[in-house]
Amino acid sequence: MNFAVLVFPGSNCDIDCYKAVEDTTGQSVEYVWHTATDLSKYDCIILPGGFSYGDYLRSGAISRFAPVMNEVVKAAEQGKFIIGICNGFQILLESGLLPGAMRRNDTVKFRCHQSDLKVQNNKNPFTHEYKIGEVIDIPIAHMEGNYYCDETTLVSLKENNQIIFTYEGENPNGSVENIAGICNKKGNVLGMMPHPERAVHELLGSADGKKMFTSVLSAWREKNGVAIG
Amino acid sequence: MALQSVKEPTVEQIVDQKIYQQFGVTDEEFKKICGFLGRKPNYTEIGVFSVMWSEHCSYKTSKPILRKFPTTGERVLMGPGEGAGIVDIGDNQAVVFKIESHNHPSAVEPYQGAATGVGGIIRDIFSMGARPIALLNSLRFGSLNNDRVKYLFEHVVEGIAGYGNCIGIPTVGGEVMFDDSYEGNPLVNAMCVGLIDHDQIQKGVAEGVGNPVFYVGPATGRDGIHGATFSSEELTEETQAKRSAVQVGDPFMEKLVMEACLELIDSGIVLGIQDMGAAGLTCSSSEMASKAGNGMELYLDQVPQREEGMTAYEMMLSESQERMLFVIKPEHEEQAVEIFKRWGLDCPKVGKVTNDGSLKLFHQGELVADMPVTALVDECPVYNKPSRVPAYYESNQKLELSYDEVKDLNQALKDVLASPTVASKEWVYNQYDYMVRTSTAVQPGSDAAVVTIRGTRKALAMTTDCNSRFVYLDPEVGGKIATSEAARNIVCSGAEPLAITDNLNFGNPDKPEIFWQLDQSAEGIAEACNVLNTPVIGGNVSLYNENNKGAINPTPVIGMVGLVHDVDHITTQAFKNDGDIVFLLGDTKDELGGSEFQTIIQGKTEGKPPVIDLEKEKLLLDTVLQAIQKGLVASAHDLSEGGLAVALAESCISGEKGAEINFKSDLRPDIALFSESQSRILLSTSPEQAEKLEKWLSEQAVPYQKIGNVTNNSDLQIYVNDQQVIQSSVEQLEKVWKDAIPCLMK
Amino acid sequence: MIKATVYVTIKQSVLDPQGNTVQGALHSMGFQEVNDVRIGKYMELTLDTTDKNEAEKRVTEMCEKLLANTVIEDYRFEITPKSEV
Amino acid sequence: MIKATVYVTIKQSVLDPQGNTVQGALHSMGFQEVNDVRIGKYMELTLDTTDKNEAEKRVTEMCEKLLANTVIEDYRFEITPKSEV
Ligand SMILES: Nc1ncnc2c1ncn2[C@@H]1O[C@H](COP(=O)(O)OP(=O)(O)O)[C@@H](O)[C@H]1O
Ligand SMILES: [Mg+2]
Repeated sequence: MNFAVLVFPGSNCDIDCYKAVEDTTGQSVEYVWHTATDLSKYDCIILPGGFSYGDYLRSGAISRFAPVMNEVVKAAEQGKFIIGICNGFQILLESGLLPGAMRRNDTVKFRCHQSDLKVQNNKNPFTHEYKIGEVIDIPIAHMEGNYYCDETTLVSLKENNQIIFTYEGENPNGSVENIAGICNKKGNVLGMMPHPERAVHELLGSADGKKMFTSVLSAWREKNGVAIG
Repeated sequence: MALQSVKEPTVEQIVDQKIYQQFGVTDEEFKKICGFLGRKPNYTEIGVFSVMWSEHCSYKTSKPILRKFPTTGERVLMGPGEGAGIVDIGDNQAVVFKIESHNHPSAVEPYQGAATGVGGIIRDIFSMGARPIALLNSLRFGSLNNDRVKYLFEHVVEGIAGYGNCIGIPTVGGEVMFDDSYEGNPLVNAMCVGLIDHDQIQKGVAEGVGNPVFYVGPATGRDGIHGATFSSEELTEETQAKRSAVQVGDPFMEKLVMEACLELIDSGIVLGIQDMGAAGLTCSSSEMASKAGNGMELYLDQVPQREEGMTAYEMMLSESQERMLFVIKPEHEEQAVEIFKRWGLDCPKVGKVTNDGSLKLFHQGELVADMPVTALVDECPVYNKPSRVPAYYESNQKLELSYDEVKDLNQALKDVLASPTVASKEWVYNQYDYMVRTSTAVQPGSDAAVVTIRGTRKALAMTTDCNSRFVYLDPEVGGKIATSEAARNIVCSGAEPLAITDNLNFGNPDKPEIFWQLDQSAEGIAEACNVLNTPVIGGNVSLYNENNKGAINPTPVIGMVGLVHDVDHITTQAFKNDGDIVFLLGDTKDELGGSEFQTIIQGKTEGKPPVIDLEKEKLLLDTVLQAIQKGLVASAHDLSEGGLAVALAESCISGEKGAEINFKSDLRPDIALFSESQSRILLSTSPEQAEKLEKWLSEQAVPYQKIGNVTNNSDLQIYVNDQQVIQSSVEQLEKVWKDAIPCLMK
Repeated sequence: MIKATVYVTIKQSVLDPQGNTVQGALHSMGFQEVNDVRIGKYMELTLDTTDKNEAEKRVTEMCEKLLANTVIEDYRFEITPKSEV
Repeated sequence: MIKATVYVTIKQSVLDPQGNTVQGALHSMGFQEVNDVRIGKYMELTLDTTDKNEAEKRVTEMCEKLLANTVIEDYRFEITPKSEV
């Protein structure tokens, strides 16, 4: 399986995502520059965290016009797996691949710490190795993670089971319905504020994020009929 | 609307009206400058000289002091002099680190002042060719009951966060202390640690006569003109007005510049590279030329300019951020341009290396300045300032402390835990992304932070420390303690101390008492470095931190880095398992001088600081490090502010455990628990290992006492000589400790 | 030359965390009379054109595409010849 | 009720990284005519008072103390009776 980690000017979790994919799945992973115009060889595309374009104006607002985003839209239509983490999630929202928008945290401050997430839906390629209702420890690090969507959107998110993760215990940013991560209707595009790539080794404080990457791998293998080796 | 710049004074006006004095150049120095030039300087030239001869760039006051420091060692690959020092860590790898102050800019505009301080120190690291891997910061503020102090604290922290988070370098540690002496003069010291392969090490040299000089980074504006001289003066309303424009940080730009420069360096074509820090283009160009024994011509019309009508003087003195200067061979120009273009950057050619030893500036077709680079860089006069023992020191030395016994130690512990200096700094570090780069193995909140090195079993431990109350009471002892405390923090995290970088923050050194503080504390640091085998590989001096209310406490901040030989050795302060046995290493004496207890309970800072015996410290550190490496230790925590009581509380809180302690001591219980005697470490270990540990400690002749065990009943109970003096739920202690700063900041 | 002044505000229906925080801060500073605070962006663009109609069309496009996120923000703008300013 | 509209802009001589980056983005999106972008803040405050003069005094104070950082920012404001808006 081939993973791509997109690099926008100002991305800074690109290396972390690359390492996490390498360490957890052992699959091929490559950095892909924001100007790339061909993503055909990749099966999973990761939009990493960071501060693309400094988060100036609004987080994700400028990146979504990068040439590579046209290809991301195509890949999403083709049903490829797409994961936006933190700034990547913000870019997916700005580009309209996921519904809603981000506001400044209700504490108005940047927040970085471990956080408990509840897996709300495990019927998708990103979380099927978790149990439904399982609480996992994945850190957050953001200033604008206060997810917003209007009532109608919220209803449809719920109806279609698009809420993948919610914060358990304290909601660190004020997001609607404690939302920490959502997917699109088709279920192949995921956006989440917490950083699973920062939770892949006990030395980092938690290894609960590993299964996200291995879920994607096994989902791909199943989809493509590859025998588990 | 372009800003109108004032008409520049003529050579005659400079001489007649002694305009140079406004730049802090003395009559004597002016004469010297005329001598070097063989004529009188024009406005641009006197501007350039004044910044190069400011304390910030020339160290004219502090040079004699800095000579005391040991700067070499088996592992030292580069000592002070370049952007940052470098220490070998084996396998062709080395660690690069340096600390730098941005005190004065932060006092004026805390967010940008702190942010650009972080930006500056990061440039120092990557201009060596190193990949920055971690940031730390050492902060000092007045009392949080003051609104302006709160404003400064809030925005300094936001500025540090804003820059570090955006550029993607984790801020993994530091310290924050509060004392009235910092009320008008907050201290903001930022440290950056980088990693490099030996063969990638760069120098800021203008090699090769005829080679082109390139500029990369954003356009030059009228930012922070005279920043270097500004930071070498006392803060007055006048200096605040003199500041033409505040420097604004652009971390996004720096991220691009950093990635592009590292790529450029990696391509192997760079002959010399240096960042434009204090005194911007002036300092980088003259230093690069001087170090290579060459000269340099700069074509100022080629320098990207943010504002219209900028003069040579303004361009040379601008402190616009995120700019770099580098030299390559002409045939590599295209390759360099390509690399920068990929990152969306231009790199105009702004000069040429020459062989005539002078810095020549051309502007609008004319030669506007011509100065010998050695005069600029190396010939600033060095002053041996008068030194005098302050009266306060003499009287404190004679003072015999005797306070009434404090009986309610439960309350005393809570009061000390709630002191902002001791209280949890979570409010601060939760605003920092301390996890990006996914290498942070010990997060903020333990003794030293630990960052792993991918692809190896090694890791780096790092810390900053300085208890300025001790330095105030006795600068020499205080200097020794600061260095020892840093080493203790490093060892407690499982690392071998490697080297230090220091930031000497002091008042006005023209005052003999202040100079004495500077001199004595450097003496203490130097001695400690010699005994602990941690050479000084770089540092920074920030003087004139005083205002009409007086000087800051002398604050020589020590930044130390240590090497964890195997990630299995990584140790934290948190108690680990129920039933683990707790040991206190070192002797506890009647030493409340300068302690947190004295400050909080007695409301005073007086007497003598704790004594420190460096040989004993060294023995303790070696013994504990080996115990950790032998696997005999479950947790380790050094005793610092708040003494044994606070250390126990912190280990309980971070481990979410209780403890039952019975401490045997000849001292009064309040003194026994809150004395800040040096060279003490709290260890815990499993019952199975306890015997081995005891044997090891006895063999090494390190004094120790088995004082109790870790429990699951979630209470901290402390007995002194079988008498219960503290009994509190850990949860309650944690609340007091964690809520203190957020409550004050509401 | 034309100057475009763009105002971006958070929609009334959307909670404005920054506005709320600033309001709280103003209260604690003794500005009790402050009932509501909304924080938005104020942008000044200089356009190298003289055609006001064209400028209006272009700025609308810039707002829709980039300057505002219409999911949570409203925008409006004014166009003035630069010399007037 | 009175409405105060506050405009906070970055001083001319001070670098505006945000404005610069947005300008770059507009260029690469084909809005070549954009010569300069400066980004500031736009705030709407509702004040529970009817005295315009008093409001003016108070808002000035709020700006000086909290709403603007006068070291690097300029501000101006307008006061209008709320019903008018
Ligand atoms: N400004 C800061 N930035 C990041 N971390 C900080 C800061 N201040 C304190 N910390 C962290 O909080 C913990 C406790 O700090 P401190 O009480 O100074 O420790 P010690 O007394 O052991 O040196 C340390 O892990 C330190 O790194
Ligand atoms: Mg410590």
